[in-house]
Amino acid sequence: MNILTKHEHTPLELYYPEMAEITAVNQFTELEKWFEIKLPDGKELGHQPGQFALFSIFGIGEAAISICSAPTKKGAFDICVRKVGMLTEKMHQLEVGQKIGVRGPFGTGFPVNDFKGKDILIIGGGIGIVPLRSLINHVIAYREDFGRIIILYGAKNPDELLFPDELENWDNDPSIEYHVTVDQGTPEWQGNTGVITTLIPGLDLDLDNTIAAIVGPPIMYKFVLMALKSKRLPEDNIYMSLERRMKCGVGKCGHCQINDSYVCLDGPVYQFSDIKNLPEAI
Amino acid sequence: MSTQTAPKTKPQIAFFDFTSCEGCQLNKLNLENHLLEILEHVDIVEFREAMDDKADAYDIAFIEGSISTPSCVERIHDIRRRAKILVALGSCAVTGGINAMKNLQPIEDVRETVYGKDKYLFPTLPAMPVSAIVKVDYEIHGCPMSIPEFLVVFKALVMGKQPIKPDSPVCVECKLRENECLYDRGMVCLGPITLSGCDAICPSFGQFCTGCRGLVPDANKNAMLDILTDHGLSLQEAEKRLLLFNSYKQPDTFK
Amino acid sequence: MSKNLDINVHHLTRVEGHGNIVINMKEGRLEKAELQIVEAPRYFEALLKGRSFHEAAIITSRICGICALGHQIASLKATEDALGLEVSEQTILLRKLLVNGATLQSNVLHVYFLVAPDLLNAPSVFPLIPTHKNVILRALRMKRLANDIGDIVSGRAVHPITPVPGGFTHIPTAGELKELRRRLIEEGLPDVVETVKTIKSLAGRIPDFVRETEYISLQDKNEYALYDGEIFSSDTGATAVRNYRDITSEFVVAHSTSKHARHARSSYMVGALARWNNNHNQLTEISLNAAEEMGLKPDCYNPYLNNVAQVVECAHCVEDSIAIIDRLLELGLKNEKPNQTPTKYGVGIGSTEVPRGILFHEYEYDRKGNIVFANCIIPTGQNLANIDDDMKKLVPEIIDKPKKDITKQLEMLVRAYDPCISCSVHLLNVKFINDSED
Amino acid sequence: MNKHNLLLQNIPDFVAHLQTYGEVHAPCQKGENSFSFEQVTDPSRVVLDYARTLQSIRKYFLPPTERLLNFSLTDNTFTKVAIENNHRIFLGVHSYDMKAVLKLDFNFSHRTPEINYLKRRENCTFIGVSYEPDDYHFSRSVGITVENTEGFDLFLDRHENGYTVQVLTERGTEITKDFTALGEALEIPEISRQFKNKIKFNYNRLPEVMEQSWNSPVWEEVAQRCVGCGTCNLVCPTCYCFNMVDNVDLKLTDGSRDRHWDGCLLSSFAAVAGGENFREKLASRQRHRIYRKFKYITDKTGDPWCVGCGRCTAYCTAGISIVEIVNRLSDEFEQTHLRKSSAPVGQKIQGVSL
Repeated sequence: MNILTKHEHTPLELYYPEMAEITAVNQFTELEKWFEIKLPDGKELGHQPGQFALFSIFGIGEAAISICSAPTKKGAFDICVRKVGMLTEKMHQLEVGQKIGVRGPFGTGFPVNDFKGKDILIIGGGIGIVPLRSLINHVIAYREDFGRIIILYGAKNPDELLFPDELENWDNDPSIEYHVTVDQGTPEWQGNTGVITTLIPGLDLDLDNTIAAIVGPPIMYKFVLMALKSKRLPEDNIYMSLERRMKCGVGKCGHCQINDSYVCLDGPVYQFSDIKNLPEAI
Repeated sequence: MSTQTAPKTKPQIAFFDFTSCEGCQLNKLNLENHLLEILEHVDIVEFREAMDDKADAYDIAFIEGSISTPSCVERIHDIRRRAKILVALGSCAVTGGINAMKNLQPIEDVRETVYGKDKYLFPTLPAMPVSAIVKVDYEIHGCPMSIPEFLVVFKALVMGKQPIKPDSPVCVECKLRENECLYDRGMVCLGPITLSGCDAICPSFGQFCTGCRGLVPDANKNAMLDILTDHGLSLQEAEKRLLLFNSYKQPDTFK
Repeated sequence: MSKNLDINVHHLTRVEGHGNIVINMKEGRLEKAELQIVEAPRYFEALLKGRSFHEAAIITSRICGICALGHQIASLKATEDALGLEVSEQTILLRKLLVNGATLQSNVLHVYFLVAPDLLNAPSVFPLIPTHKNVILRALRMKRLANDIGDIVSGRAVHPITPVPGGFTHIPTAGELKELRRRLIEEGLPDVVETVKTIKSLAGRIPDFVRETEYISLQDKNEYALYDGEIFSSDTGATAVRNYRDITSEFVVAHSTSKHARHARSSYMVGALARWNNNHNQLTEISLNAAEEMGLKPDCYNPYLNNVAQVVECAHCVEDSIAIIDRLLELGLKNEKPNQTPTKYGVGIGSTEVPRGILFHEYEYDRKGNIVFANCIIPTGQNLANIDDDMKKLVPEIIDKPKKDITKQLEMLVRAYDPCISCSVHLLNVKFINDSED
Repeated sequence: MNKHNLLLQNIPDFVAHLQTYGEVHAPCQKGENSFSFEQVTDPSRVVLDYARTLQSIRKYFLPPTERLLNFSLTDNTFTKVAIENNHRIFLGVHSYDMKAVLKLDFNFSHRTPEINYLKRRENCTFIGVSYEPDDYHFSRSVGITVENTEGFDLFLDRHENGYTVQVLTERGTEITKDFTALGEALEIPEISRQFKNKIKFNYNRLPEVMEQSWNSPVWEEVAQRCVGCGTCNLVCPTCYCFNMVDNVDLKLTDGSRDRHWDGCLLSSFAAVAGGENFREKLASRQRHRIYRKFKYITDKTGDPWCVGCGRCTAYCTAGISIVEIVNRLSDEFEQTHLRKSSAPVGQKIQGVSL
């Protein structure tokens, strides 16, 4: 039997990117920059909230970055990039009209269909808000499909809050319960100060009917999970997104492997019950 | 290529040598096939071995050699002040290299062995890597510096990106080349804990790795010593072999 | 013109290593004419103490990146002499091929990149790239060919890998040698002929200066000595290598971290010109024709013509390399393992010619095969006293020229010796005389 | 199934015959004490009696370095790279290396099939050969006998004067039918080949052993002796982790995106951009390597992902033996868990148990 034809899926040229165009940029903070990106020929990326793609600049390399727009946005998609290494530094230098290589989307998204009819509790720490923004925009777009929408957002300081215009919209939207906190305030800061877990005890949740979606730095997960545990939120109702270095995006290169799970295939979005037995997860 | 005529867009680079054999600079001149291409991208504004010109400031200063005299210390501070990016070139500059072997013996004995009662004519310090005195931005390892690594760093700096720093051991490159392991020939080799980036050139030519590129981060030295002694070296010989290019102990006094 | 002159060239350029030229003349009397060596001392003899015979050549190769091969060969010969290790004909032929490659590489580098800018009034080779592109490309091609000999036979031209006590860790293939041979014939020989033409066209710009001195080199009854032989002095004739200390009697002077040496007179010269004067009749035909073409005659006393002698040697190295490869192919390459089983322990001396002159390594080994004593005598160290003596004669002869011209001519004199200051800095006690020049 | 006899003296002719059907790749002497698969130009260099090659034939399908695409920096475009898939005949493959290829086939076709690997695998013929197990082979312990013919088109089983040739596929028939020097198969009593190196438990039970071994002291003990050089990964026929790097030419106008072998034992393998390293400790990397072979994929496929070739042990300069590790874990398992009730001990994320 021919090895090329005996598979369920057709073997693919997995490593060739699409050359997509940058159509808008917005510098949120010194470290974070937002890009709107358009695939050639008006093609849709076709992603689910929570999925990621691999972005590359020739001569520099490739890295996995979450898509931060909802699939409801048509004709283009958004990413928000934190400057942490060489590639992201070079991405920050890109301007409107320039092209960037895109492969994807990859990985699991939030199972939004299963979330229908539920209360959605979204907890984002730092740049964790970036992948969550695609979920937030999705649930806002289909507002009537969901129960309460509660957003908890924590940042180190007010200057590091991302998507400032949207934060204001969420705050002003009576159908969204939006709570923000910063670790360290400034004289002008009127809101909460303290770590994000301080926002959790005050929540009154319909435990069986609430889905929690959490994204943040590794240290945050531990404490948020403990806080939700003390609320007695069922662990099957908790979803989180993990970050690992990825080279291939398709479950081959091995870099993102957590025990027997590939973050690029089985994640980045996991149901907590799926990873609680993976000691290397967080 | 003088400073006056050079268009400002090209990075101005300079080469300096300290205590060394100057083999790294020679190795650079041995890039015959690429030398003219390299000169397309940069202007060399100071390079004592090859030219008379001197310059006041440099975009990139490449430093060869260890710091081993009081006047070296002054000179390297001066270069650092005038260089935007400072790159240490080769083992002597990066790790102290073979020069640092002298640090293993009492300095007075070393001086006396070579100059006898005239030893005080020539001031000397323990041999130190450049990073013991000033901030080093990038390092190109090897004795002599590896040409492939030099090109990687050079291209990255000219393109304004950070060069990828190897952190795996020589064994990896040896396996990629499908070399026979020298241990299987009854030899001992420092490849298992020596930083890669040389394309395993010595083992590929049947010679043991001498550790000239320095050790990998968090090298398990005890395990390495066990390997060396299991393969026939005495513990003393094994320790000496490890120290061949890795004798430097950073003295606090010159930080 | 004033009879007072003060020249201080700080960190002379276009030489290997750090040296200063200091000239001090007061009212017509020359008080000081020195090449000061200010290179940081490196203490190699001390580093070698306690080191195994497997490591000796690895360490001494690092004395000098330019003559790494020469140090390695001298070191291996000293070790083999001390430990009673026999080497095969194939090993000797491969080493001679390497010596030719290293000599060719060094001579091309020196003549084209360090000396030619002086003759063309340029501060370095770089401005010559647009104006003399073909010459530069030729120089790079010759250097590449020479380095390829090193890369193929020894793994790497700088700090060679494969030569070890008793032989080689890796033998090149017949195919690799045949390809080298083809390039030596198709590129090497024509490039040498062109080099001779280039130098001939510049010969008029070489300063005319004569000072007869003692010339010391190796001499071999069978061939132009580069790899082996006995010591030969133009003043006193042949001396066995084991008596090298009679020749080199080193002494320390305050103005140099490198020791000085002298033999029959206050100074002697080593290097290409010494080899030419002592052994010219053993050169290949093409090399002798090249010498004639460029006007180099036997018993030449102009140190500036050392560079012309270097070009003559380029021709010799190319031709001799072809002959060596033919012999190796005729013998058939064998995958020999190095002979590393010592038959004795004790003192061994190795000598070889490197581009800058005769080089000696002496080691004493204990019964474990570790070094207890080491001595290395480097060519530039031997030339230093001769350079000082040349300057003392030269300065009064050109004292009426502008200071700038005097300085340049002195710099050119030092460069003519192709001094390798970085490696000359080392050394061991033989005889100590404090700054004793008159 | 057809059987023939091939005499030793006819091997070079047989190799020459095979060359008329495609490139022949076979073990040849590499260094002083080693062998390597090479394209055969001189049939007399082929060595069929060998213990193991330095690298398995995975190097043909997943090359140590592979160009994935070429790019131009001047116009920010790329061009595709043709994937070579010449007809190759692999002669003299041991059963464990064949099995390893079948495992890699799974890895590169499972979920997202990769054309680069599969295209190279497309036109291959495999001729197996038997071997005498040495001190390192332990294939039998992972269910692969010396004579296992799975995946082969032909199999050569050694006897005193030559080989019994089993024809296993149509392709096998095709490439032997015109070779006149093949004789009638001899009646040869079956040789029983003994493995000195053995895993003490049946491989079916190893996932269970691993399940209980997460906190075993063995990992730290192994880490004390290990230098972390990654050789065990790089010589393993079923390892396939890789890294991807962009390389630019000296003109700074063009370049290529290349991938090369990587290894989970190397220190920065699981490091992420922020500087966090999820398997920072050598002990945790050793554990990951062993779990990759005996648990993670095994849980999903039922098969161990180690083929018992012995390379990781034979080429480990520190003398760390995979069989010894597995046997130590099995001993511990026997002592601490077997006699107790077999309730699974779930691994909990520290500090959290909901």
